[in-house]
Amino acid sequence: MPRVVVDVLLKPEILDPQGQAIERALPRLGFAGVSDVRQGKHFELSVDDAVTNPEDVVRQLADNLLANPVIEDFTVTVVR
Amino acid sequence: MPRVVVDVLLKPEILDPQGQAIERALPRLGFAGVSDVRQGKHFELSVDDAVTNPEDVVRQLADNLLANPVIEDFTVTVVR
Amino acid sequence: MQRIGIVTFPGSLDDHDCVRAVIRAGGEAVALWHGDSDLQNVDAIILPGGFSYGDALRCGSIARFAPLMTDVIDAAKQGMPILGICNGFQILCESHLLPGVLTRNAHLHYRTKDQALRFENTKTVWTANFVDQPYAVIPTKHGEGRYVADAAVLDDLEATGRVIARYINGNPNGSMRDIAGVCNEAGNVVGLMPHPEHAIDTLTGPSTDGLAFFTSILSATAGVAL
Amino acid sequence: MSAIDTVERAAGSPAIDQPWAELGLKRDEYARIREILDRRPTSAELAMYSVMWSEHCSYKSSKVHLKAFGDLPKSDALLVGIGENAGVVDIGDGWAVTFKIESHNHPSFVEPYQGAATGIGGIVRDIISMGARPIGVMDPLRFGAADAPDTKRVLPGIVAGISGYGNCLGLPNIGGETIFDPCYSGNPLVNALAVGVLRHEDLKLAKASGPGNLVVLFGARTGGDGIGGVSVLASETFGDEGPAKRPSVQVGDPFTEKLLIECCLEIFAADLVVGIQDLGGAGLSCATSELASAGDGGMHVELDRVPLRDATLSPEEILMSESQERMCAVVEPAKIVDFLAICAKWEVTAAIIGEVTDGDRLTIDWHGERIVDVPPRTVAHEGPVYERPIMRPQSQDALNADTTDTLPKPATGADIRKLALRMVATPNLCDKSWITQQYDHYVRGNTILAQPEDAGMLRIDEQTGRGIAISTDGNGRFCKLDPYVGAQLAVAEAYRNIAVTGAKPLAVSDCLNFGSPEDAGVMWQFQQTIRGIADACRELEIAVTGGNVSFYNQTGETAIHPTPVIAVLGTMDDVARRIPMAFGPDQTLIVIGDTRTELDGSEWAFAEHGHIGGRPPRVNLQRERSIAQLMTKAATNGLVAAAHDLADGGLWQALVESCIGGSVGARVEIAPFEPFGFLFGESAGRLVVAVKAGSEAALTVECDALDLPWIRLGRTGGDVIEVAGSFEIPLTDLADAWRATLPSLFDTVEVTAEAL
Ligand SMILES: Nc1ncnc2c1ncn2[C@@H]1O[C@H](COP(=O)(O)OP(=O)(O)O)[C@@H](O)[C@H]1O
Ligand SMILES: [Mg+2]
Repeated sequence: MPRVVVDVLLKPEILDPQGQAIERALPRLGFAGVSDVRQGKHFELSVDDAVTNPEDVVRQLADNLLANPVIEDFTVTVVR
Repeated sequence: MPRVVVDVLLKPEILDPQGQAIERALPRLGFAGVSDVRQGKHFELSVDDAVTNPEDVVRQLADNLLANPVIEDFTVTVVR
Repeated sequence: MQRIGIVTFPGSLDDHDCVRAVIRAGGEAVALWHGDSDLQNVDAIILPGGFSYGDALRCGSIARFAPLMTDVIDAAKQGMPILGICNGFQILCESHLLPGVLTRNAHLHYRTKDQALRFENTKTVWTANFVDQPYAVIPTKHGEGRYVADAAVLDDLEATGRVIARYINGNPNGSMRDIAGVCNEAGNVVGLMPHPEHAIDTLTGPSTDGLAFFTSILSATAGVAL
Repeated sequence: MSAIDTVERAAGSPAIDQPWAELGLKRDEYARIREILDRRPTSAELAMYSVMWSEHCSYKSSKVHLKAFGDLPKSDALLVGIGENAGVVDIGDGWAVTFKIESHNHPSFVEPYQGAATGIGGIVRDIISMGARPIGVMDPLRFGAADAPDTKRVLPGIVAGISGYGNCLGLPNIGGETIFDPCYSGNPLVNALAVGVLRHEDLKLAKASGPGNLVVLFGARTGGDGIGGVSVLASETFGDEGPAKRPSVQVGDPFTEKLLIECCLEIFAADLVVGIQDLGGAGLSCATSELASAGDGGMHVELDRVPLRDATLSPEEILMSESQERMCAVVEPAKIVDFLAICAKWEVTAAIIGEVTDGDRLTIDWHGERIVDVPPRTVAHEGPVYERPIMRPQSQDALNADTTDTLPKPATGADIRKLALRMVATPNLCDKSWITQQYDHYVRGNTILAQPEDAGMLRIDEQTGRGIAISTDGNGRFCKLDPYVGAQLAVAEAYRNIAVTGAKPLAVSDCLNFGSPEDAGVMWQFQQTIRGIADACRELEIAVTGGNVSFYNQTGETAIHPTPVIAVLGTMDDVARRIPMAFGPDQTLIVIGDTRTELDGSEWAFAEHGHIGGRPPRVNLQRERSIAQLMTKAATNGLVAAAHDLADGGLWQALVESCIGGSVGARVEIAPFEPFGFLFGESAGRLVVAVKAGSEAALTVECDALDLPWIRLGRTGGDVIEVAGSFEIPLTDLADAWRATLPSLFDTVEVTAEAL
């Protein structure tokens, strides 16, 4: 069964309060060299062997459900 | 500046209520061939060129802040 | 008596409170079940607050696909009055019945607060009775209520008077332009983050200001029911 | 897979070495198991006995002491007492209420968010299993010093976990406590209370009766949650490669629990169960053995029918798993179709895993092979009982001798003024909104009073206005100074917090948080505490309905303060008559009760001098009863506009809270009393009430009739609090100081992984 990864990120123009909270924490934690943090979601899922075009199916799933196109972009990767 | 990705997932043996809720909704949406959904977090961040070992630094950051090592695993990938 | 349908999804919480508010206002509350495909001849529909599907993925994103939502979306397009409160508002946005999206509060916490509001559109079927008293105190309680849309959408909402209410005396979640609620172009579909059903009695809430939502819809649909 | 350790195999191989010590059993406990079974236990049986005979499940160190509660006079209000999942009290009109408080201390230290979340989940399931609809939660919390790194690590996650789980269940959070003391550093106390309501006829009990009836497991699938200890057994079963990794932390799924609540209520309404039991600590081992033990027959279970989340689990692990959000019901065969249909409606997984049998054994099979065959009572109810050594610590005398008499005290009005501003801002006395605004107290629309009121109050019946009030209290410092008196003070304070709202105190649940029972000094504290609670309840005529014991709250040799957290439940005939704590303008303030200069163990001594020593304030339980009588009457007849109990921080704190609550100042005259002791002493049995100016007499007449001392304190109005002849402070300055503490401590805590 192919395992597929979907990564969802807020569009660059949308405020990311979690990313910002992390950024604010960095200097204090001693990670001064890290910047421009964005937080999104990461999904891993299995697709039945019977499905001929796993990537397309998952892309559709991402577009319909896993991401909200109003604010988010996504990438789909078949890992194996 | 290298861009680094951190993906955080609940350890496999830990219950993933979010992934479970998504999985249960799939048949209704016509995605019957998709199973074993796990939801995690995806971070993208930039590391200063001055930092000699970006991957190590980010790994430390992930261990300290981005992931909760009690229940989560993570991977770090330098993308460029 | 007008029939106001209140939908229960798995994880809905404030459905009972909406029932109480409808009855208090003098209407008949009709329980609608997410898994059915029957709107039971109601005159208007409320999608209540709560954590449908445990807020998995994004709030409202899974409830949107409930069988009953197909009927709700069709009815909305034909002009049926629909009110989405909190999680209901999130479901309406996810269903694209309302523009924009509700995201994680800027301060990252769930917050309960007696919130001051100003009603700016008192022409909708849900807000008409705010016309003489546009200021209200109604509880907010949510972790993901920060209204987000792109600038063009926000400009359009403002230009067409579709921002029905704004937060005043402090924005509880970082919502863009202090938006607490919006409506669709036709004005029949309204989404609101605060909970009017928790402001119908000073014994249990900060005010009785929320009752106006329920009396508004009953007056608006009175003609229809005759 | 290597061979299963069957009963037959166990009978034939008596000499095999078993890991009883690793599982926490003592040598003689293991010997007793062999004696009961007349052979060595199978590994599954060993797993069951070891977990059921643990301190947590068997109460082996506390049982002999808890008997004191059973010896209390029977109360008519008590429908179900100690021993069931939760006690049930009659509140009139055919309504009954069940409530219970429980600890989830250690899991919350290890993983704050999930530990606290599953604490709420667990106590709510106890309430459901009585046949009740859960209607509210409370969360008494204790942390180390507010600015300690460990507190910053655990507090935000614990609060977020309670909020995340409780809010998602749709249960209003109506109160709790937040107390900081270095003694809890490394041992935060996360106690969780849930309350539910039912009609008398809907009462359910945890028992398996009626041979042929089916045993159904429903709710979440079973995973390897919380079975750390039993992996020694699994490693034997699995041979060389060892078991797969087992999570040490349980993750809660409030959405599944919400469905489980609605599913159970629909099942109860259709009268489809004979008995029901939640799965908590010790999972299926506990549920099956307790159901069978309480029933009139035996039980047979086919363990391979349990729906699994992780297919690699061994039978021992399935028996021990503490996966959350599961329930076990006994259902007549004729009703099973309806039962399963309701589960399907709510998308709740359900499986028939066994049946009630004629015999008196609990038998469990794994793929057709018998792996358990035991008398269930020996597992569930006849575990070991210890009379642990008890000794009053030698240091106790020195502690009691070290009073606050020698501590420097403010002398001038200016000094007291500065102190007054500092005191309202101490972590223990400051505004707790940073925490409580993360909780939903509105949901269900029946919350009459919630934080920051003295007690939470819920409406039960919308027609009649009948309701209940609950408060939790427990002052660990007083208990440290004198555990007997401290426990009585805790009961008295919770009782008084009910009384000041106008409700009538009725019943008690308690959570006893202590150090190691193997320490004779701790056992002395424990014994004294129980006596204190029992004697107080006897004198107050309130029933103890149940509770929970949490031992081993200690770091190295150092135990936490003995910390009984007492929850008192009261009834209110008509919630519209509740008495809130906020003052209004133009009211006369009256202090009821005796004020002595009692500063030992006070918040002043602790906050200003880091001092704990001397003797706790005196208790006068008859006084507390009179106060309750007065306030019930005051509520019924509308004699007072507001009331607030005097406790931590003394009169000054109560005055400030009630003034801030009503956004109104006050002018008070305390001469001839000496201001410092009068304002900051913590004498028990006191309250401040506000009455409409001019109608004091109606109240004071009642006070006199009840022999309750009272003084006229002053009058509300303006926007400063003025202590005549001593000092005055603008209300806004007080409110700012009071509100700033928790945000400045915890808003600056950088995000943690749980918040992302
Ligand atoms: N963790 C908490 N959760 C909910 N409510 C809390 C919590 N901590 C404190 N509170 C509320 O804050 C108020 C003040 O607490 P406290 O001073 O302990 O009350 P009291 O002295 O009357 O027992 C009370 O209403 C209490 O219920
Ligand atoms: Mg109090």
